[in-house]
Amino acid sequence: MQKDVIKNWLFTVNERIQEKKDFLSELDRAIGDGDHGVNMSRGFAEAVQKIRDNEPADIAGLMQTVAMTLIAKVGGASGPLYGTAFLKAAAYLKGKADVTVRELGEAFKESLIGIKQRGKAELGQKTMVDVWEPVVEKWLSYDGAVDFDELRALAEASLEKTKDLEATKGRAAYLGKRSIGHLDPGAYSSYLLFDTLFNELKGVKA
Amino acid sequence: MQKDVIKNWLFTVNERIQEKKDFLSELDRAIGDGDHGVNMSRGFAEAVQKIRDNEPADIAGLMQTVAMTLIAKVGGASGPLYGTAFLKAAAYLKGKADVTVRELGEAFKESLIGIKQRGKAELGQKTMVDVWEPVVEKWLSYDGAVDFDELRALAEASLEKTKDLEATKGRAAYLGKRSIGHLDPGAYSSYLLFDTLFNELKGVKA
Amino acid sequence: MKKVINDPNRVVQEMIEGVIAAHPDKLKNIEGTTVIVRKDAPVQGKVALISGGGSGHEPAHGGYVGKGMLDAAVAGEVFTSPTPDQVYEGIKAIDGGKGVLMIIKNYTGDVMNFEMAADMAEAEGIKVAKVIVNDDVAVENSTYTTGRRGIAGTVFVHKIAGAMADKGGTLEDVEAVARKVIENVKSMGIALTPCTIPAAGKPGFEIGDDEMEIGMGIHGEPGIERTKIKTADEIAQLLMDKILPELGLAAGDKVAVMINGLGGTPLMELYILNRKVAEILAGQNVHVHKTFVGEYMTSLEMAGCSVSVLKLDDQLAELLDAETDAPAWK
Amino acid sequence: MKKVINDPNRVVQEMIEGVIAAHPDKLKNIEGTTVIVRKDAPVQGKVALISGGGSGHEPAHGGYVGKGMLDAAVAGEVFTSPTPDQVYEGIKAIDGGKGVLMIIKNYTGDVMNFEMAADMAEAEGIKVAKVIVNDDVAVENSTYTTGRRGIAGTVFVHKIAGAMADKGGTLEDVEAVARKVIENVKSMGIALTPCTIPAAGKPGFEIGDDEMEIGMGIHGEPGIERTKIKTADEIAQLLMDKILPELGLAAGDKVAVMINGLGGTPLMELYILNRKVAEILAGQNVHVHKTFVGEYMTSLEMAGCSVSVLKLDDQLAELLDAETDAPAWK
Ligand SMILES: Nc1ncnc2c1ncn2[C@@H]1O[C@H](COP(=O)(O)OP(=O)(O)O)[C@@H](O)[C@H]1O
Ligand SMILES: Nc1ncnc2c1ncn2[C@@H]1O[C@H](COP(=O)(O)OP(=O)(O)O)[C@@H](O)[C@H]1O
Ligand SMILES: [Mg+2]
Ligand SMILES: [Mg+2]
Ligand SMILES: [Mg+2]
Ligand SMILES: [Mg+2]
Repeated sequence: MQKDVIKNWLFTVNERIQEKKDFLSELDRAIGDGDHGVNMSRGFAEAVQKIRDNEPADIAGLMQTVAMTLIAKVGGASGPLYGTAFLKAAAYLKGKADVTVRELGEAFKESLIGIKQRGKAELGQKTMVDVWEPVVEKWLSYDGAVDFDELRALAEASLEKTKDLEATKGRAAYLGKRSIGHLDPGAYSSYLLFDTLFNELKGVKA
Repeated sequence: MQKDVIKNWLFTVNERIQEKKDFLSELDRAIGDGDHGVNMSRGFAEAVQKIRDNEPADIAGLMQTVAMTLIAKVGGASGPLYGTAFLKAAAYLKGKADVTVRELGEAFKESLIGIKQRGKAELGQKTMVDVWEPVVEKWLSYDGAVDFDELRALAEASLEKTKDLEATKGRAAYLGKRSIGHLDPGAYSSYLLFDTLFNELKGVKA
Repeated sequence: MKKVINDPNRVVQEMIEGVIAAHPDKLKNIEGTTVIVRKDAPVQGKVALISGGGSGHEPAHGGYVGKGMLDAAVAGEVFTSPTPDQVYEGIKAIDGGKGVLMIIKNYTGDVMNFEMAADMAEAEGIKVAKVIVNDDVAVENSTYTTGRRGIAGTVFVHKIAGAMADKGGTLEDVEAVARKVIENVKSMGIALTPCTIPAAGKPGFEIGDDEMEIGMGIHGEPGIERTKIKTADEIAQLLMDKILPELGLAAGDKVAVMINGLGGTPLMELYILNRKVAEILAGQNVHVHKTFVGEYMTSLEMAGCSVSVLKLDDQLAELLDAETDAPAWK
Repeated sequence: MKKVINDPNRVVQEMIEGVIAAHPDKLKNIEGTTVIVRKDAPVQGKVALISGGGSGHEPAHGGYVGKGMLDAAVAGEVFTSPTPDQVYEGIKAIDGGKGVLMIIKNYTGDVMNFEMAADMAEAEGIKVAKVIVNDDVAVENSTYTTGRRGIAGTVFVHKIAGAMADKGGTLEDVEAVARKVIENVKSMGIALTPCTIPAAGKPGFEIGDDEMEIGMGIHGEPGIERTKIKTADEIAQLLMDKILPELGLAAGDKVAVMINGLGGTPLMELYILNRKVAEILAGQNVHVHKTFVGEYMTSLEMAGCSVSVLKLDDQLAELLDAETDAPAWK
């Protein structure tokens, strides 16, 4: 795939996040400190602006710009986590002009590893990892063509599952059992990322 | 008059003040800090208790006990003012077993001087002086028999006059013109003192 | 009323016990009183300083007791002047033979109760002098009326007169420098919320959700005006507009500034206010020798603040900078 | 929302300007950042200390910058961890060649942002170590979870590690003594009212007029239990009942105590609380070496307080007592 696919994706992600800004904060108000929507909206608006102002040369460059902007503008927990995710992906894709779907999947595997290292979280702790891990693993499990609709459904199902979990990482962990019954805000924003990505990739040949 | 007249007076004053405690505080809330009733009730309850526990030998002793108790228990502005008033009266009456109405008037003239010195206030500044001065001056103006009913009426009229004054001494002075239209709380408690006193003295021969 | 207290009628006594428990090496309580004195009082051969007033202004006044500041602080009931017998006990406990200076805030009750205590002490042969602090420019000045109130500027009087006494000044020296501070310090404050006297259980006054009171006193006495709430910069400007003309500052003059919180206003806001105060002074080429930002003279949990500006000469600056171990001075 | 501010979105920057205006002789701001550093930074040949976190905890952390405490404090948005680039700027500005210790409160965001900054600094050849403060015993301790939060006890880490660096300790020495403080300090708090983040404009949570939250965090994170409001003595008892078993104190042991106000609670109440805390410790024959009563780690204007107890040995006591000129230490 060419740079434009990723650029379009990032622009769409930004739109979806701005749309869902209040909803994300509302989710965070229930089990965190209520700023996840504000944090994400601040970070992605700025990232897209940076890309518009000074468009990077390749996919890795786009990822790197997003990474650096999120790191510098978001703060909190989600800033370094998403920042790390994009930084790792950028590193993996560095120097590649054309990127295959498989390579993008491998890049996001690096992202997943980065998120888990940075956050010291595992599957089942009611964090964004609960969306990233099943989705990325499934993606890389395809031998041939990737079923993007299946991946979209999985992202959504993985998000839904966070509702029944008890948080043991992040701010929601202070609530203990009281965190059960609410979606994890970071899982929701991760779902948005993947949902738009797979929608975008459906139109692209591997 | 004998000691009992003054003792009865003090007991009655205490009752009237306890009755009017909330009303006095309410007056003070309008133009001061709302504690005049609390202050007076604390002071007189204690003074009467002291007299009950250890009755002084003569009128000067009664006055002295009230003075010391008010000084030690009231604080604020009214504590030292009433304390000084009773202290000066006690000093004037010292050593007198029997006291004439005229002498009592002279004693309260000393009180008035003490109040004015202590508070540096003059007539017309919306303070207790506005009751003390006209009443004591009138009292001493009688050559023969004292008309206690006339004095009672004068005490009440003097109190009423404080309503139209602008306060320039005490806490109410910070309100400036906004103090107009309210009775002065200290003038009210002074009126209570004189009203009960003249009622008591009516039954006593000069 | 939400307060961390036990019995609303015992707050003063329990607070004093807590103060002594926190600073047992420096402070002691005169038994049976609400007077806090230096642990080593009386300090022989030193002029002693006493101040005080109603409680509810913490750290004033107990927090200013220490070497180089006060020798004694007398605490009345909340917002009620202490009685003369308490002040008298304080005077007796600290007199080291060189006399005692009373630093009194200009409230009728405070002035009278301290004066009566002085009468009692003088009858015992103790030399007593007094100064009356009236730094609040919100109130019109007039000798005919009660005059201006004493507010946060009082703390500068404690500090500088205390340093002069510590240096060995006579009672006349200490009184003179205290008067000099009083002449050169002007203050004014604003309030955003009322506060609740524990024994009363309800707020002292009412104020709208979008209102502020300009020039309010530290017991909730009314000020000049009630207005819609203003920005920090506007508040700084209006307070300085009242304070500065009183000081007659010229370019090159030196001042100390106190940005005082009334209890409920966080330090963040006090610093935002200071930003503009500093800018205004810089704009007039006035040199700020030292700035104090924090809670120095409070009104329980009232939200609001006051600004004090003290014009300094070299003597005042040196005494202001002198060491003290009073717990609340920094 | 009643606050002395200008633009709710500029409170952090304006506060920092106000801090620098108040202490221009001691502190400076790294231009274009929200980092406050010692005026004389970098101090060559000294281990440097950096801390920080979200704003709204004033005087933490800028007030603890000074000789003998921190070299830099990084301020995030209100209650939001600062970003790694800001922390990185701080590290670069203070490194005097002997390495930098990061003192981080245990919040996921703080830990990750500081760690990323460390990565950046290490890539530039700066030696960076870190300690993570987790003194809040309200939260269960478990390596599997996020673990305990860092609250007011952090200030003891700043003070003692800062003194060790000032004495010439190596990065290993300073880190070791910081860890020792962390192992020996336990804290817990209660809240009576919420607070309002300026940019949010409304209170962070709701609580009944007669309720208190036991074990609440300094950003309004929920605690152990919401109950009817208790007396000061009951609050002291329940906090100490959680804190003391964690310290394993024996008769004759020595501690430092911090009675910390969250912003809206007046000093009077903190002293009343201290009265009981001191009594409980005396009852166990524990010696209180020093007591700190005041606002050290706040939550904007939240009413409430926390108690921290630090078990001392001779080394910690000596470092705690060492001089510092940090504006907020006393
Ligand atoms: N240790 C962690 N590992 C992975 N994800 C985490 C971790 N901690 C928090 N998160 C994610 O971050 C989200 C919260 O982000 P945000 O609200 O922006 O930051 P903060 O919690 O600092 O306010 C959570 O919903 C969760 O998905
Ligand atoms: N300077 C003064 N001279 C005479 N009376 C005064 C003076 N100042 C105050 N008062 C009297 O004291 C009364 C208030 O007493 P109180 O409320 O007990 O004390 P405080 O004003 O200290 O709260 C006033 O109503 C007034 O009559
Ligand atoms: Mg959040
Ligand atoms: Mg009154
Ligand atoms: Mg009063
Ligand atoms: Mg946050």
